[in-house]
Amino acid sequence: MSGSSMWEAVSGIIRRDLLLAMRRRSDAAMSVFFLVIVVSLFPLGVGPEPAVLRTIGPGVLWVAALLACLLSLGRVFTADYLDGVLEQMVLIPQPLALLVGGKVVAHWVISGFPIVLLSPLLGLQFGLSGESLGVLVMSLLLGTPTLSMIGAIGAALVLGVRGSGLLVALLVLPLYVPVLIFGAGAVTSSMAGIGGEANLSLLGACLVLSLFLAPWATAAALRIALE
Amino acid sequence: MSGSSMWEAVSGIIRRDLLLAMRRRSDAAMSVFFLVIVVSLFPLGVGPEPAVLRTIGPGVLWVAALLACLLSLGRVFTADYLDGVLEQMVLIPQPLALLVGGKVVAHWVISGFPIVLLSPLLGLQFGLSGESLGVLVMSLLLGTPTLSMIGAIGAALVLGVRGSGLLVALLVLPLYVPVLIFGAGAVTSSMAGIGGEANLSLLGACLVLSLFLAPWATAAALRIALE
Amino acid sequence: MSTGINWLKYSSPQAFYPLAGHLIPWFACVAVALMGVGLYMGFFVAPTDFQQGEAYRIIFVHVPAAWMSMFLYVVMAVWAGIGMGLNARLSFMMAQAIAPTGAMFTFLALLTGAMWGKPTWGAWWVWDARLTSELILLFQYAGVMLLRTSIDDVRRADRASAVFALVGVVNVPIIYFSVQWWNTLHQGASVSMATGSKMASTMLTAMLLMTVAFWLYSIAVILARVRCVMIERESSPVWNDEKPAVIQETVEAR
Amino acid sequence: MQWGSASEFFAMGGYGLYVWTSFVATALCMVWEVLALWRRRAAACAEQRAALLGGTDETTA
Amino acid sequence: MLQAVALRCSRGERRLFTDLSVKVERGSLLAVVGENGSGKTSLLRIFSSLLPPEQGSVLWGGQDIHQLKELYSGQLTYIGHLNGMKDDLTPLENLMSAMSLAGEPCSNNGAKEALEGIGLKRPIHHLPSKVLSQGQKRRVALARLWLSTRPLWLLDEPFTSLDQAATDVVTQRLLMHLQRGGLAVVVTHQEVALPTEVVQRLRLMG
Amino acid sequence: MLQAVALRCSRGERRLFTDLSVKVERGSLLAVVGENGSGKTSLLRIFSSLLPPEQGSVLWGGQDIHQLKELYSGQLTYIGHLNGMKDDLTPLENLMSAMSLAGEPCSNNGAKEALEGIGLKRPIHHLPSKVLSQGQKRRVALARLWLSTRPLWLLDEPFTSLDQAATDVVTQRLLMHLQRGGLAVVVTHQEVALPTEVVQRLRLMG
Ligand code: HEM
Ligand SMILES: Nc1ncnc2c1ncn2[C@@H]1O[C@H](COP(=O)(O)OP(=O)(O)OP(=O)(O)O)[C@@H](O)[C@H]1O
Ligand SMILES: Nc1ncnc2c1ncn2[C@@H]1O[C@H](COP(=O)(O)OP(=O)(O)OP(=O)(O)O)[C@@H](O)[C@H]1O
Ligand SMILES: [Mg+2]
Ligand SMILES: [Mg+2]
Repeated sequence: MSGSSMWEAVSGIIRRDLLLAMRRRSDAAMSVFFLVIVVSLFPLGVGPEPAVLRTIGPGVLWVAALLACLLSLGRVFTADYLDGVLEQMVLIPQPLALLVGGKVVAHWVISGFPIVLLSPLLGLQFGLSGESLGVLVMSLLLGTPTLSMIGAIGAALVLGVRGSGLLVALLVLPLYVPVLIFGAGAVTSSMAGIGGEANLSLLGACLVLSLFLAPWATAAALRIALE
Repeated sequence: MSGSSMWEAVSGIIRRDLLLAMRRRSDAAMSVFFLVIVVSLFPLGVGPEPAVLRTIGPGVLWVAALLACLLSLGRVFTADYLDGVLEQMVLIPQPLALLVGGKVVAHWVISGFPIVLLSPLLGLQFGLSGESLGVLVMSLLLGTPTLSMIGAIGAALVLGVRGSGLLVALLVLPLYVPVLIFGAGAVTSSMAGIGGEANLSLLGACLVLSLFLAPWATAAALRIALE
Repeated sequence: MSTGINWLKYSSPQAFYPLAGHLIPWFACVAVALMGVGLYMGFFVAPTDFQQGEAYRIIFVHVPAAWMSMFLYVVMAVWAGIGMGLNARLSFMMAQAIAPTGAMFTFLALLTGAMWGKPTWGAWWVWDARLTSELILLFQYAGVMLLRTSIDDVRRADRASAVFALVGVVNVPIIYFSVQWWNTLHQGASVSMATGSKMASTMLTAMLLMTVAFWLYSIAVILARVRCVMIERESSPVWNDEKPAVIQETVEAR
Repeated sequence: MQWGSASEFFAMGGYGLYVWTSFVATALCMVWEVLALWRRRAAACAEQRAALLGGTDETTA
Repeated sequence: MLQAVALRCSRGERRLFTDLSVKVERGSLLAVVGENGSGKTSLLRIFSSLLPPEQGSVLWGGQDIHQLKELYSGQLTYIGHLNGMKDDLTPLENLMSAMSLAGEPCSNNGAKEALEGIGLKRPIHHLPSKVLSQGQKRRVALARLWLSTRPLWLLDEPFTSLDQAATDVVTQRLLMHLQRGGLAVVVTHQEVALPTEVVQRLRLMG
Repeated sequence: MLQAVALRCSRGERRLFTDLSVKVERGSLLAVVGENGSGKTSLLRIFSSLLPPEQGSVLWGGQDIHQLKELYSGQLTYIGHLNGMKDDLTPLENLMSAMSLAGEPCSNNGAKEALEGIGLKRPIHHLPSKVLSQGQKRRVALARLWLSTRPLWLLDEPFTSLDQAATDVVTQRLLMHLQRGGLAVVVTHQEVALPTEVVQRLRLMG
């Protein structure tokens, strides 16, 4: 019984966040657009030579995905904090870490998953070939949930702090570094013909680790923010 | 008399925003940190070959500066909007466009100027040489105020709109493109020995244009947001 | 003054609605006819290109679409400007109606360009100035439309997206001239007033026919959309000349 | 007339895939736009009709 | 049932109260009054377990609430001075999602009736909440009381920006809650128009 | 002096009021009352020129305020339901920067006296505003009235979350303003304890 009402609360959170995203039909498209724009800025800055672009392609794509994730972090808790919904959430008779998990899942569905879906197209624009494209998608599929998990900790820590947009970047980016290295590394090595499996399994390990640790850390951070 | 009280109001705004930034002593350092992090992420994603890094250096630096500026846009008006200070600002008996100008100046001093100061150091890391470094600083000095100006329009347009973090990116980045092209172009052509003057003067033109147009557009957007 | 039509009369939605209704079929018919002729000339009259073979025939959709994408943006911005200046609802509605069609043509220019790029350049996409700037134009359309849907209050949405459209128009000339500032893979203008045309005249004719057809198509579609927008936005339907179907049916239902 | 046969016409000198994708995509976009407009108009009319009827209901009730 | 034992609370340098003990029985209401800044909101947040007290403890049915944790959260409905609703959702959606999160899911009709109970008419149920007036927003937050089956209500200035009609209707609702054996702690600057035998007043001295 | 002529205001689908005309003379106060959502705040925003009316116009000394523009802004002090202060600045800094932006710069001592006038003691002057209680924040916003030399005051529910002492002191301040020939428009759900001859009531019917 307690299990079912737990599930009830978590799915309630996910549903509400998705509903909110649907309310602005544009919201889900947003991080995708951002990704596309950032990715297109690079050739503008760097110049149009295909060889150079092919070399930096995986790195640029991964950095852009990471930044898109970072930019959307503001959405995870800030609004809830300001309008008092977070207060109510902490008072829900369910373990807070679980509810946090629900919020992160919703965040990923809205801003991480569309990025994964779009990435092959962008990879094509940078001249990646078939197999590398597969590795790119796979690496993002494993990596973006990790980014959301880690990001949530940062977002919770900076609640109610001024200039938090940049502060959260500062807190979170160092933690993102391993994910970036493994993710871009997987694609690069598959382009070099070495195959990306090693890096991909490291990414998987990151994901599992963050699944176990992040919700608790986030829950603790939220309680502190509300005291 | 009216002129002096005009100046009084504008400088009042600038002073208050700087005071606020000082109150969080970390705030001013923030965009610089962001710049440093993004710039250091690239070698991690792209790989450490000096030749490649040198080619992409100006582009990466400029894109990073642009993103830092973008990320800090949230600070320009949102807080003022939520706590009602903006309402009061619109009711100040001075032309709104001027007051907006004041806010943008403050924003630039806090988040644009530190970037300009730091850029030579980062340029050095990418292996830029003496003259190119000068052009880099010059291009950022001309370019970042333009970025702040344009950004203010976007920030004003999305006030009170959900998902505004990414929406503002979507609105503003296309408008940033010319600045990026001219800015990165100036550095690249000075590296190629052509000299960056042509691009720098185009940047200057952009600055002048935005100085004349942006405050009015922003003021209009603010009035619309408050209706 | 006494002769001719009083054009000001049509600046109110009530008067414009029936006028648009009368015009749509004409534009649509002429557009379809010209498209037919243009396609015939394009596929059966115009000769094979000696360099690119048959692939060049993509030009008959690519170039008209690319031109329309830029042209429509400017037109949208002009309507937005009129709306801001005169505070005229109709102008805002026109701007709102133009954006989706403009975005569609931008998308088509990108798509057909990619289709052309693969056989001629060997790549679907290169980051050349013309291509990138067309992509940027797509983002600007997206920005205008997303800004509008993100704001609930219609009045505010109108004015906010108008401000953005106006600011963005600064970018159009930059997009257009970027080819010259950046030596580039994509070809520059081969149709220009000064030098005349370098193309075979039948090709050119077909292309121009298609352009005019696309243009008329856009007008028809935009007028139809503006009528939809009017129905959606006016809470009390007070059309004078022609009673829209809605009201007639309603009256019958009672 | 440069086409010997229908198949030659569809092959487009080996570029058939590219050429026809472009033209078909354009046609589809236009048709789709017109259909979408049609539906939008129907929806808008239905909505307004409902509003009109509903509105009179309320005032008479 | 709800008991505060020797509570102490300081914020920053300031000691707000020490050695505060109070007991709220079933069917009675504790009205917390006092000057601005005297610590009323802080006390309410201690009661709600959002803020841990510096010293002392809060007991619910004789047990410390910090041991009860989620069990205690399942007993209370807290409405702070923030309304806790999303600007982009409609009042109906806001109310329903708040209830289902709190573990008391309600039907569409139930929510509508609650909103009507507090005087929000049908057309308003479907507007985005951000266009509502100050008082209407507050009403949406308070509509939760119409659906709550929890015994303990903690309300921080519930009557802010309400008009007279809404104030009356909320007072009636409070009375009904008490009559059914509920408890309430209400922070307010206005008089609560309830029979004196059910109201216990606690005055905080800044 | 302040005159509304045949104002009409609609929000979304709803017509809030039409053909509203009212005149506020020097030395008198217009108390706007009405149910939640009846359009009081909207009316006040029209008076402040933040919201353009759908029809009709507002005249100040006989001239349309949309022609006067900044000249009109220079005549009024508007305090909305948002406090318009920065959480990170102290009450003192908030007050001083608000005054200097409004074009009525004040000295450090002046600001301190204003804050004390509304009952905020010295130690509080130097806390960051975000730690203040609800009522204390409202007081900081209202402290502007102690420094304002503008003839027209527009106040939206000024007494929200104030305790009795603060309410009284603000009312006294209002009376003084009227006696000096000022005008005020006040939206409120409470009675304003002022002599009836200076108060004109306007009831909006939702
Ligand atoms: C995604 C890829 C492409 C995009 C976004 C694109 C975009 C554009 C645009 C915006 C124009 C109109 C510019 C003007 O009038 O000066 C244009 C014209 C043109 N494009 Fe493309 N294009 C693409 C690919 C190609 C390719 C691959 C070719 C041929 C190899 C091509 C050939 C042409 C030609 C011949 C014109 C007409 C130029 C003129 O006569 O002015 N385009 N394109
Ligand atoms: N860091 C701090 N330093 C000093 N005082 C603080 C600090 N944080 C909070 N306070 C004080 O604690 C008190 C908080 O009180 P609280 O919000 O509980 O008041 P309240 O009784 O609800 O008042 P109101 O009627 O205005 O809502 C305020 O007086 C505030 O000034
Ligand atoms: N887009 C909209 N569609 C329908 N109604 C709207 C819209 N925007 C605002 N409203 C209505 O307009 C009214 C706004 O009223 P306003 O804020 O002026 O009320 P008020 O008299 O100040 O109320 P309160 O006493 O609650 O502060 C509300 O009834 C609100 O529901
Ligand atoms: Mg309080
Ligand atoms: Mg109000």
